Amino acid sequence: MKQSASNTAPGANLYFAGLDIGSTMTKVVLMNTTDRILSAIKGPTGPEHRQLANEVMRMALEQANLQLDDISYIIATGYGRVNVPFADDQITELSCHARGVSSLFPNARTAIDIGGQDAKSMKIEKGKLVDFVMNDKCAAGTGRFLEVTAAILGIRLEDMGDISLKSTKKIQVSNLCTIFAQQEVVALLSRGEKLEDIIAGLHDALASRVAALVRRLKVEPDVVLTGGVAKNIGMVKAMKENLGCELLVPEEPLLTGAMGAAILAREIYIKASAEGETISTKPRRLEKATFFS
Amino acid sequence: MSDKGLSKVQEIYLNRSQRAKELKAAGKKIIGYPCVYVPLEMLTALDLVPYRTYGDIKEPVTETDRALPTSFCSIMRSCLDCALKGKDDFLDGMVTIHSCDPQEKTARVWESYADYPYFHFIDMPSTVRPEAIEYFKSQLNDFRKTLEAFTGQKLTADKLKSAIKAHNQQRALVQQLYELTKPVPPLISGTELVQVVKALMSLPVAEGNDLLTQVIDEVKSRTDGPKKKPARLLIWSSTLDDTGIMQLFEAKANVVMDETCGGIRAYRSSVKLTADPLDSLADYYMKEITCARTFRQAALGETRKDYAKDLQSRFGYLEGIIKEWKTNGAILLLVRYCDPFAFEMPSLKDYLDSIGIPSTYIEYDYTIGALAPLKTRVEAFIETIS
Amino acid sequence: MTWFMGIDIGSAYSKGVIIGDSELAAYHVIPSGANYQTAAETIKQELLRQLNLSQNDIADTVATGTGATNVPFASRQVSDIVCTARGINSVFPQARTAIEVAGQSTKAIRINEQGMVTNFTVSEKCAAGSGRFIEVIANVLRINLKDFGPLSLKSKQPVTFGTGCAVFGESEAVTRVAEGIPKEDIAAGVNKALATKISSLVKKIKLEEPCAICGGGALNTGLIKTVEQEMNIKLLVPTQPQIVTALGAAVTARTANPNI
Amino acid sequence: MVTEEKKKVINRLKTMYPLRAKVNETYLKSIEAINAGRPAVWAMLNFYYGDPILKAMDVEMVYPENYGAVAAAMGVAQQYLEQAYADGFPTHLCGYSLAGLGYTSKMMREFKGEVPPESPFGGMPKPLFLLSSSAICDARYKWFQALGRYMDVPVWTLESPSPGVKELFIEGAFEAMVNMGIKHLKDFVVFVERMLGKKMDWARLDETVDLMIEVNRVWYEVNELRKAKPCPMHSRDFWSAMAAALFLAGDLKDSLQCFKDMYVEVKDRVNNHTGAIPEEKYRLLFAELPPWHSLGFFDKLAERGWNFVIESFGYHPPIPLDLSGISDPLERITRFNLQFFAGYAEDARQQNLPSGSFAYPYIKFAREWKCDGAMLHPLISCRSASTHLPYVANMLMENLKVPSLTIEGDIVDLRLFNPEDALAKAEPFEETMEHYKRMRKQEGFDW
Repeated sequence: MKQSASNTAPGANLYFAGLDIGSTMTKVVLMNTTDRILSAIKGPTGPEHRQLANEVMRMALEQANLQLDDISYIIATGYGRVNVPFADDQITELSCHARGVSSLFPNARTAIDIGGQDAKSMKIEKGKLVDFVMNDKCAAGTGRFLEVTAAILGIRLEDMGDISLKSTKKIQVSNLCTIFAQQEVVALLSRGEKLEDIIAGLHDALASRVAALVRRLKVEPDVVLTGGVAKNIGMVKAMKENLGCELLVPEEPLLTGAMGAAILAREIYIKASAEGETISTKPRRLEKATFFS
Repeated sequence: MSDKGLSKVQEIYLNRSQRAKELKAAGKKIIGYPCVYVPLEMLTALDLVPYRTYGDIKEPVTETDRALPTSFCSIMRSCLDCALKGKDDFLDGMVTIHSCDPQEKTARVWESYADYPYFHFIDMPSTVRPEAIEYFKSQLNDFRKTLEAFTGQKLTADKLKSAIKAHNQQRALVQQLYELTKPVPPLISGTELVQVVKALMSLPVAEGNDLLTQVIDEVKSRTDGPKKKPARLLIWSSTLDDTGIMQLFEAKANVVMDETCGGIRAYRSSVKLTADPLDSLADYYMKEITCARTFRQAALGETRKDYAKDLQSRFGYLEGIIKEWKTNGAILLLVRYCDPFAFEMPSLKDYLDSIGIPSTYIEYDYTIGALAPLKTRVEAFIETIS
Repeated sequence: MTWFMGIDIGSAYSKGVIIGDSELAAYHVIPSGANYQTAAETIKQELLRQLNLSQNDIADTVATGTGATNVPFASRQVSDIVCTARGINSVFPQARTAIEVAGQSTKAIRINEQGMVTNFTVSEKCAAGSGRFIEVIANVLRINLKDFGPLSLKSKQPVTFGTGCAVFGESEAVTRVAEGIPKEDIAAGVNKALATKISSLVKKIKLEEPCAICGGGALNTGLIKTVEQEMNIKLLVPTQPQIVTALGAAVTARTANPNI
Repeated sequence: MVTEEKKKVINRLKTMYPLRAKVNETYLKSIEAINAGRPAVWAMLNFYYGDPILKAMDVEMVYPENYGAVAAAMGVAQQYLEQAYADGFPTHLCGYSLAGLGYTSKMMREFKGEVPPESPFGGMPKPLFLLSSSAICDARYKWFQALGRYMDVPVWTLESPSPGVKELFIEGAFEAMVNMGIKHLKDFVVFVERMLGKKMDWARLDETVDLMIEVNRVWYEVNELRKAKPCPMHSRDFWSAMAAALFLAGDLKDSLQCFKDMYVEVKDRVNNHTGAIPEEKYRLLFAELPPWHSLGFFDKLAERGWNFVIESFGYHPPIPLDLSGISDPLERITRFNLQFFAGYAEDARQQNLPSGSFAYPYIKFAREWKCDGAMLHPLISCRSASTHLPYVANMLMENLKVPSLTIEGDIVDLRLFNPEDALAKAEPFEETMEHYKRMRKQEGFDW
């Protein structure tokens, strides 16, 4: 572990990185001291988080035309956060999403993130996470639900939204289990139900489950929706209906976690330097590291 | 065996039944009990060795499905599973009690599937009304009769009184030990406390008291205590009997106080001796043990309900503890299908909010695999309070 | 020679067999897909093609499984539990207990000398207790189903899975992989988790040996081995475990028409 | 209770209809009365313990447990459940309690104490107090305690002993229960008097208690007649009629007449060898709560020759005992209530079955009603109706060679009960019942 005295004068050009290693996507955001995004990369997450983290980080540096050594402080978040050897600290995705969302939407009080492996809702005060709920019971209330059923329907995930808007008939997808919802979808198809109606039904099923979760935190406006499904216009509609309130959606709903991580990296680093503390950083090496190092 | 208290504690924690088996070999009778509501004083008084039958979070539940459904208190399922797998076969008897339904239903199954020379079921009322306590006393008196029949000895008031003294001493010592979590950082970790209590519940009271004395001396003067962490937590749960769970919390926080029967619950206060010791016991177990199973209210037969007073009567004792131990957050750890605690939780959260203590609710099903997914939640909560 | 057909339309796979007076003459397995009726038709055609027979050569056809009602050419439907019992009985007359690890649920069945069902239980409708769990995890590990068993057998220390839902288990697997745990240990962990569920399921109906295992899950050699260790018995495994229930359907068709 | 009449395979009792109608009327009348200002109590099923006292004091009683069932059967429970989740109650709690908590949350917070619009059966108006009971399950008193979050009404929790079988016979044990029971009721009467601001009419209580005991005796005799082959009365008639006796619905004199009429009709069927279904192939025992929302399911099984001849012990009247010698109505109540739980104990002890009241009666039922099989219906979120069932199944098999068919469901989450799945299991279970019929013959059982 290298100890770098961070006695840099404020204003000097410093760079910060946030890595959000989710179950399906790895995102990296590089920022400078003014929170300007210098580069933002999304890459898939494989069973080998570490290498991909390296890969995505390398691309981000390339785009920003920086070296890893130029990065003052790096924070990893998300599922694979523990596996990033060159990350200086780990912070949970809940805090990072909260931070990222509030930087984009200063009036945001509630954030909802529907990810690939979980759904979570965060209560935000003064830009800080103050309370949260999370679904881990089963996949029924997560993005997986749509991925899995899209596969069964033989359509691309990104097309679900548009198709669902054509729906004219309400279909109840009653099955609680994602795996068995597939069978239900098959049954609905062979019953000759319309694709758009089925998809709309799936959106509603997912939305109602997530909404039930979100209601455990008293929902306060502004409410922001992030995560992959936030790009799904049909889901956004379903969520609005189920929560009975307006929803704000960032341009890049997948990046809020990584952004939050980068911002927290900056805040932690600047605070430390302001208080003249030494802040420990990890070796700036991009090559593969072993997990137990 | 090492003479240092804590390492002795660890040995016992890892091999709980060893001492009980030695004592059995030496002619003592070992009596199992699954719940801290069983008055151990009455066993001790007749020189019987109380041995708490825990579940085993590391052991996949495979035998219990024969007798209990999956939607049933995960801890009692595991507890029964261990029994059905013969892990408690060395016992000379079991004392079960109607502290909650899972305890009661498990007892029925246990009695008909296991085969011990002695098996007794104590009924327990739900309220602290005088007639209920009187009834509980009569149940303890029946318990006395079956114990006397089993041992062939009389359970005299004197024997019982000295047993109560011994157990009160244990309570006092545990209270002293918990005093040592007040400093910042605490001198002893929550993980170690789980080990200590589990050890105590595996030993005769006298041996437990000696062990405690050693542990307290050792901890007072130790230099290798826990490091200071960003948060000081109170853990509230039905029971927390495995270090794996505690380590989940202590990775990023100090656990300085608990409200679980794998911790201080059975030791927080002491039995007040009265002329008839059975009265003392009936009163203590009905009123002093703060498990959610007992129906408490601001005033008996109150004709008006004031929610604030109601919360005070149920959780008021926590406020002082939270202040004294400087805890800045509480984790409400719910064991899946534990109804009494599940119903209690939202009200407890109301209470903690009212005294400004942040809390979070985490649920698990008493399996090792269920712990990993909780990590993020625990860390996030600690991030919100530190 | 008189021919009998058995069609088993399962949630994931559809299977069909034709039997003659005694032994298995033809079988076929395909994914059920979106339309059960199409699946049934496809299988029928393929079976007839194999023996180049025509529909009229088939004395009787019995359908079973989730989609049994979608087999128009079957004379009737028989419960899959009964069919599994008959199927196992025709392959292993000595078997007194049968385990079927199917796509949607797992069944444990006690069988008497005549192949009659004497007790049975079906797992909760939870994917974690069915063969589906394995498919899901195989997907995470990016390996073929057929490699799952052999891979798992390489494991020195299987990981412990929570008894959550299959997709919940999936995220556990993802995390484990991320932690750099070898694939074989995860595969073995899945087999262990499923084997644990299977053995407690069998305990519910009280095991009577010999015990046979069938269904898609029985293609997983690792699972079979783990179940054997878990219950500490030796399992009888048919060469074509997937088609046992379809075979049973054909057998019921034959026993229903003794004088043909 | 809500029941739907599908095919008329089951030959329903004419004398059942007035009883069923009575239960619904009584409920609707109480809601009217309450809205008109009559004192109301939300009560837990308390097994003849608290109810006679409230009845004698003209208190209207509504039972949130039943209300949960009604809401579920009408398919409106989901909104209540979601409200309860939103308020922080775990999803795996008793569905009835979650529905009750969610309903109350809506009523008190969203609708400022008024019954939420479009509540089924006119909803449940805010009560004067809550009467919970520790009998049978923890949820039944913890739930009412939790209602304190929403309503400023006091709760009384009725104590209900549940000793072990052999412990019950320790000298003095039973009398200790009686003593607690009587003292407890004395205080309860004082509490009710203070809540209502009026005194107990003891003569009226005397009469109420006698009627309660008599109604249940006749009802017991009706069920005894179901031992006949073919069984003259199907479980569906039991479920339709039982509430009148268990919840003391409406005028008890009137109920007594209804049950006497029912006795005559059933007796008449016995004499004419008329069964409740056309052809009784199998006699079945049912436990626990039926799937109220799809009772038509029983008709489908009736077509296969399945006759349900006896069911859930928890809804059956206590074994009759003569309490006429006891002058104190509170003691009569107490002993009658204890009889419900302890009535089977002596028999259980002789059989050396320590299973307590919750499993043992099923052995007696299966033996005396000569059942070929048991259909067990565990309800995922209802612990008290489920926890003992695997054990019941084992005991039926071990002691009587009677097989069980388990079909999961839930009290309010109707998605968990799938009639198709259930019916798919009928065929193999018939083989199983046939098999054990032979086994019982071999082992010298007489059915």
